[in-house]
Amino acid sequence: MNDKYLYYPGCSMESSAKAYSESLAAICEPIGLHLEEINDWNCCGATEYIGISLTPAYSLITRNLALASLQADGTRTVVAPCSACYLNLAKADYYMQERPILGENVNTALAAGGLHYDPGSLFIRHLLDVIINDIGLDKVKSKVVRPLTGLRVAPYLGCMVPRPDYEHRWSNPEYPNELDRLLKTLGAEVIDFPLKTHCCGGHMTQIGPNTAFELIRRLVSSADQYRAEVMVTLGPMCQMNIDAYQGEMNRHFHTDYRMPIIFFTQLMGLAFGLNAKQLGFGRELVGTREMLQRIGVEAPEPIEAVPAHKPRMKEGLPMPRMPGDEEVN
Amino acid sequence: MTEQDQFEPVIIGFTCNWCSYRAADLAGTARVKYPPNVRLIRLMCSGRLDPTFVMKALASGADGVLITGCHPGECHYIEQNYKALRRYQLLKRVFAQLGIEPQRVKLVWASAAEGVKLAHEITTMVEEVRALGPLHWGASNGREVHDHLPTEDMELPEEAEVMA
Amino acid sequence: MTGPFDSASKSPERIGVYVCHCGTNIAGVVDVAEVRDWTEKRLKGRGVIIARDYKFMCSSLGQEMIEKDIQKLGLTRVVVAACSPHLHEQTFRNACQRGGLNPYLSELVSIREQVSWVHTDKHAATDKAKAVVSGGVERVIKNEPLEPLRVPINEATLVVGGGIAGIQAALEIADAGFPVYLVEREPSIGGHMAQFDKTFPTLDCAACILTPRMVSAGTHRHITLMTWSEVENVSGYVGNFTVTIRKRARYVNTELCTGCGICQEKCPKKVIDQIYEAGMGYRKAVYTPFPQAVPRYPVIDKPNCTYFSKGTCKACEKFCPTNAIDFNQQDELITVQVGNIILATGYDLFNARRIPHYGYGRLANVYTNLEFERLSNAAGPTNGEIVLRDGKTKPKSVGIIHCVGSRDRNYNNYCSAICCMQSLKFAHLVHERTGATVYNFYIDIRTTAKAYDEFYQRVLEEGTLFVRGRVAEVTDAARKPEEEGRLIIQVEDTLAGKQRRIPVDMVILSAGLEPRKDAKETAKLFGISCSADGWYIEKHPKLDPVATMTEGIFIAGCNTGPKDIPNTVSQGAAAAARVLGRIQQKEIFIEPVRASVNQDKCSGCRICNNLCPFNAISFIEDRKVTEINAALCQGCGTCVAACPAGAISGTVFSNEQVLSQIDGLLMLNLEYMKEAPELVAV
Amino acid sequence: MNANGTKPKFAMYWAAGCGGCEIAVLNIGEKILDVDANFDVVFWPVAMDAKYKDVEALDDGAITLCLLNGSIRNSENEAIAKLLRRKSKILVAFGSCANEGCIPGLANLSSAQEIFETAYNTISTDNPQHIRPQPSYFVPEGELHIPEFYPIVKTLDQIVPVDYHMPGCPPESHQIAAVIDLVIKALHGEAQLPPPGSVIGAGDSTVCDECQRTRNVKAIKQFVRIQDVRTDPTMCLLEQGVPCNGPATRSGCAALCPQAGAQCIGCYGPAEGVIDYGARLISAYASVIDAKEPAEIDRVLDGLPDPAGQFYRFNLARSLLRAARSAWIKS
Amino acid sequence: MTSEIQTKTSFLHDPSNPNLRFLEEVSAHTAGVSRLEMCIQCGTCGGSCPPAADMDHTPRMLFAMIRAGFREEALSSNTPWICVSCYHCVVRCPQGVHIADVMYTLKSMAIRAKLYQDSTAPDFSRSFVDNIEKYGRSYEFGLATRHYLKHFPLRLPGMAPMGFGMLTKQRMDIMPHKIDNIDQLQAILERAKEVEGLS
Repeated sequence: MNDKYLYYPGCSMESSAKAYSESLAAICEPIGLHLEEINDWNCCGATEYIGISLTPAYSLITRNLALASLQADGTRTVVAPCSACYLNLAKADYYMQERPILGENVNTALAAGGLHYDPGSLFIRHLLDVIINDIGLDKVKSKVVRPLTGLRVAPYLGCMVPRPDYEHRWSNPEYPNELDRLLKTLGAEVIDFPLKTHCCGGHMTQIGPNTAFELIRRLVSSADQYRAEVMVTLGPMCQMNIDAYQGEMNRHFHTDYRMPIIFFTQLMGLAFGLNAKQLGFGRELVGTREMLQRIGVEAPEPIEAVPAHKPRMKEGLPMPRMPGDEEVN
Repeated sequence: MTEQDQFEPVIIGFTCNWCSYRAADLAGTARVKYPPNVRLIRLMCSGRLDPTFVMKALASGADGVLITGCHPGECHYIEQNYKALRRYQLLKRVFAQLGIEPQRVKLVWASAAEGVKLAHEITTMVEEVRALGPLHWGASNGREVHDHLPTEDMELPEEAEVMA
Repeated sequence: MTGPFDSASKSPERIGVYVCHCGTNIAGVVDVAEVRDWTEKRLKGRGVIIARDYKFMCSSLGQEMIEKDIQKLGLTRVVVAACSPHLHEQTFRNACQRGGLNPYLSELVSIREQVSWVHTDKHAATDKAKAVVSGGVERVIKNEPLEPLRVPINEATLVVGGGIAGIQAALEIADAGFPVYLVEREPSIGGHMAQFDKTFPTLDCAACILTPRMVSAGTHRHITLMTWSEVENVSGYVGNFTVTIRKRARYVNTELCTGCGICQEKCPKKVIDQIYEAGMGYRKAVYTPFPQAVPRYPVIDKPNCTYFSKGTCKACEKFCPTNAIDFNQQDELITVQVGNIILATGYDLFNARRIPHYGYGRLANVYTNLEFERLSNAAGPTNGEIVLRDGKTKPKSVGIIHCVGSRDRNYNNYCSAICCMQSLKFAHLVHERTGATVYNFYIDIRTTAKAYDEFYQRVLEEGTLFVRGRVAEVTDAARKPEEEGRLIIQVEDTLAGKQRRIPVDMVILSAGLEPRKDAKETAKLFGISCSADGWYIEKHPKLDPVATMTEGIFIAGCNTGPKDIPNTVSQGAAAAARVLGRIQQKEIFIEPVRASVNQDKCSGCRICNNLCPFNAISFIEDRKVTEINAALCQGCGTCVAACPAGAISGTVFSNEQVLSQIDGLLMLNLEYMKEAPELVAV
Repeated sequence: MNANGTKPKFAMYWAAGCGGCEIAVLNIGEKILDVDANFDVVFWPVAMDAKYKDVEALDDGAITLCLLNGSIRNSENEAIAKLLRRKSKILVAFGSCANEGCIPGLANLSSAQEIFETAYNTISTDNPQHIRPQPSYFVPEGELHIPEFYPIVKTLDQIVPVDYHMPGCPPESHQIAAVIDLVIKALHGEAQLPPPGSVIGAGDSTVCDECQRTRNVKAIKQFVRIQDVRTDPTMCLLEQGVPCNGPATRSGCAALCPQAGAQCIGCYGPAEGVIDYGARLISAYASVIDAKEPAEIDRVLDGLPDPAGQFYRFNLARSLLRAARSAWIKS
Repeated sequence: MTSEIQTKTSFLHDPSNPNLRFLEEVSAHTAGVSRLEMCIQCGTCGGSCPPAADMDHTPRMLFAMIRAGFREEALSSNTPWICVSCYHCVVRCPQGVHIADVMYTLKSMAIRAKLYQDSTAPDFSRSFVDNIEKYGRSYEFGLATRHYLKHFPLRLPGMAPMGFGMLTKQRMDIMPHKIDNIDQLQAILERAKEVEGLS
């Protein structure tokens, strides 16, 4: 049996969720997780493409699965760390079976690129699922050298990992206990966070900020009511919304929350005794200094602006030159 | 079966007295339509189904055989439909070796409430078998098996008596 | 080594074929006259001497036609082509009998349900009708004259389950003067009804109407009550079952015990009562579940008893005035002979924990319906005080959620039937006892029985607020100050078309009804059939709702599906009536669909030996042959099909009958193969 | 010895078969002398020289007893079968081939073309021009004929009416001896012949009846091949997972194979009144398999690599379906 | 299973009914089996929906409209655009309706019918997809900046610190990534669009 996993990072891991990929890279070795990145994978289309078209959207997603099956040799599991990517891949695989016509159409499209995918031939799983069920908490526990004793964490999974859960991989679609169990294993004090799978607003931060800000507020304030010191998540979009838009949200509601949110892999790294910088700490906008001090970890130097990329305008952001921009400036 | 040119398959269906036969009745009372190509035989239970019956039907000119029974776990005789299932799976293997296409012999679970499902299954099967064409199981052989069936010449003596 | 029958021969039978128009039901699609003519002409060679068609064969005139022909033309076989055998098989068998022909020498073939009603092409339908008729003719030739089986009936009856259904059934039979064994798993009979406070819609107190019944069941001279007992084994068949019952050790000598209750006072061990008090109250390690328990003597709950676990205490023994405590008591196995069995095994409650977003088990003040029954019960843990878990605070607002785990394909698809009325009852009780604001959250209000909707009206008048919408979630995550520290019910008010968040102090979940956890094992034990989800299957859902496929075993109450008390009671009575009918007959007639072994051909290979779920097949060691007990045999025919030596044959569905029917059914088809034009063009 | 002082005539013919039946007859020891003593052997290619024309020369019904073994594979078999039928009073389908096709009958799993491919075109055959047998062939001396090869192997009674059936591959010698005794007695009016069409030289029940192994209720978890396991000599083989055909096979051989430690392979054919031998076994085996889930059932069935061979080794030509589709389809 | 068959057979056999035609159209364009016809209007979806407050219609109402054949109204509702794909409704729906996917369907149908009121969301999706089709990867920076500039110019100053933060923390790249075999992807998407009947 081949013990490698096919790895689909997804776009965010290379940009907004660098901390996630850095920390993941750091913990793979200790827990003996072998990830093999799918060659030349493409974006899964997030929640956008499927809102515009059917076959193209699903072909876009399935190209990755087709590529993965080329690399499979022995292994059948594709691991995605990003919630949206995980769901899209799982969804394509599931619906191509439920509606065979979709499967046919998608494969007709893939054929144009000389690719093919047999729905059901791969298992699409989320990183956390693999760590809990394949690696196992005993293994994780054995690597803990710096228990996060006393750190009050709010486990936050967001929506798209536990739901809709076509393959019933999670203990419950509303109150899954997997993340809680992992964090407890790391020695943290895990609060019974009622909104652990509620919504962060998803892409609404882009298209309907007011809607999004309300959803973010609910999460942050509830976590705050439960006196959580940090929220721990497993989805780049969730992290980005709650971290990057928290300030804006505060302005909107005239509140002053400072609820840091980090990736579970970062906490694992800390518990394994790895240093904070290597785990991507410092990339968050809502600082984690206090939280780190609570467990006696030296916070890394905040990452400084890269001169080369200094903004050219005084306010607002530089506009990249792109076709079709005429109407904007 | 009017046009000689269009092939109309004949399918013998075996039903269980408690589920699938009632399902057929239900399809009737609900006026659900399905093609007339299927002719049903009532057994007490799918467990009564002797593989001989299936072979007999195919050897005697049927183009397909539909076996039906209660859903697993709902057999009116507790668990006899599992025996039917096992016989079916073994029978299919033998038929495969004899070159009988899998679509020609089917097992379908239908509860007494599933008239629509049964009708649906029948419709699908008729189409599949129609697509396969006639089975023509050793046409010559067919005659032998049916020698006892009435033909014009068999009636002649009777007529003769009448006339005499 | 030719076929099952000598295929060359012509049938010696004199067969009459009768094709029914059923008004236009058949004649509208099938050319009945054509079928008649064809049959008479083509099947003459098979012994058909007369074929007739008639408007309504099932009418008295139609039946007389058959009787006359049997007498005048000396018919030896009869085929009727009409509706489904499930409708009129008996009718035409009786006709034959009246005509002096053995009823089993007739066949009813369906050209209505299976032809005219499901096909549109008249020509094809007519052809199929011919095939069906010829199938019937071929089959009937192989029919054998049979007599229904007679089985004597033992007068005693076993009733399993001491809930209201079982009590009712037991009393009905006992009052008629026949012995009844009433077996109950718990220490007392009474069932769920004994846990309730009021009963809808009349609101009379459950205890007041139930207790008298319990008492008369406990004292009836014809009823042998066995509580704290379970059926362990069942063998035999209708009229003559042998049942083994495990009477678990009570550790109380019921001869000596007076039920004074001192032992319960003195017992130092408090235990949370998960059964009767639904986890809301306490009992002792030696206990009777409730004051009006029948029988009145207690049981010692071994796992929780200090003496049994630590070896010391014996407080009960010390204080018992009649020395009735007996720590050395052992389980007893009691064997009884009965003629009929009634299963009234009841239901379990849906486990509300399975819906975490309703908060049960996580949020203190979310209650289940059973918990609330105890809470509101005057004899309950709070003496009927409706309070929050803290045991003192009265709720100011209460939300009652319908359809919890019911009408939901994630849990149970079906409607639990009682929740609407139960929730309305709760609304009334809360309103009456606390004056709190009450919300009912429902998908549909189903108040279909007598005086039910009137009760709904009454609850409306009392000012209960109804929100049409299935509750999305119950949460303690407050968004606004007024939500702080309360339970927020989030729901779409589908009539207002808006999402609402309604803060309340207490939530009551109307959890649905489910089959008993062990329903399937019980079904297997008694040899009855049981749907995939665990409800018992009636012989006929409409026409025979309390009988099962297994002769002599009847079902009553919630084990066939959710029911309210009136329906449960009537089912108990109905089952009893069926049993009494049987007992009065002294013996019963059973369809002679049976298997039998030709022992000259049986080689004792024992393939068939474990195929029979009714244990009808046994192996005679000394003669090395198998035999089948006709009374146990239910006629499924599985062994007939399985016998490798062809030594087992089955009546009514014999190989010869089925194989001939196949020939008959395929004849038309063969005619086409021979391309007989006069048949093709009709 | 009958009225006109001539002995009743005896004939034996070997159609498509291995010849084992002939050996079995010779194997009846000194009984063979009774045959000679009581019969005038007019036609028996194995034992004596005789020409078809001699047989044709006889009056119809002149032969009193004719044992015909072998199945009908080609036109010659058919011609001789019809000839002997005409000339014989009592025609006995002798041995498995004549009764149910036996091993030659397994050819019915393939089309004539496939059979020729195997026979005339394998690595072991050196046949560069792909020559196939020609029914008629011209040589300078004139036209040569060889019998026509039929697409399907038939049993004797599928060609001509048969008086008695004597199963077995080959029939047990003691059974043969008994039958011959009986016929001789009958000739001397000392015994009654069984009604025409009946099976002779065998029992009415199945092999288990004569098998000494202990049998219990059956629940088969897996099928094993006998060469792969060490079986308990006292226990029913089927219960040990060895696919034994005994339960469905006509008795008469004294359970020869099971007693010798091998499973019954069914050479005595089906029990009295059984229409399709294989169907009985399929139904019986499947009934006692201990599995409920389709996948699990398949796992068990995988233990029977060649079901058709298992259930129809001797019986295919006599079974309801008689041949594979490819053999039926006229090319 | 049976229910599927029943419902399918029941309405597929009735092409005459225009209302059902719209329902079928929606189902046909939905990825999985929509099961829309099974909705019992219980409101679990509307109750569960986090942003329900901002919606013109609750999902339940939308489904009623679809069944009633109110094409225009349904496609011009903002509801699908507010949907945050949290799947609460999907897992809670007692009838197993694929609600979230129906929302996607409605969006794409609205775009084709040009029936959406506010162009913000469609534009966002569009430009997001443009990037994918051009590079094979998403391009947050270009996307966010263009999008905000176009739709929330007034918010930009407020957003600036965040965007700036994202930049300086190297969580946004100025330049887009491009996959190696972009031609293959584009070929696939082209064919897909043909299948879909988009080109």
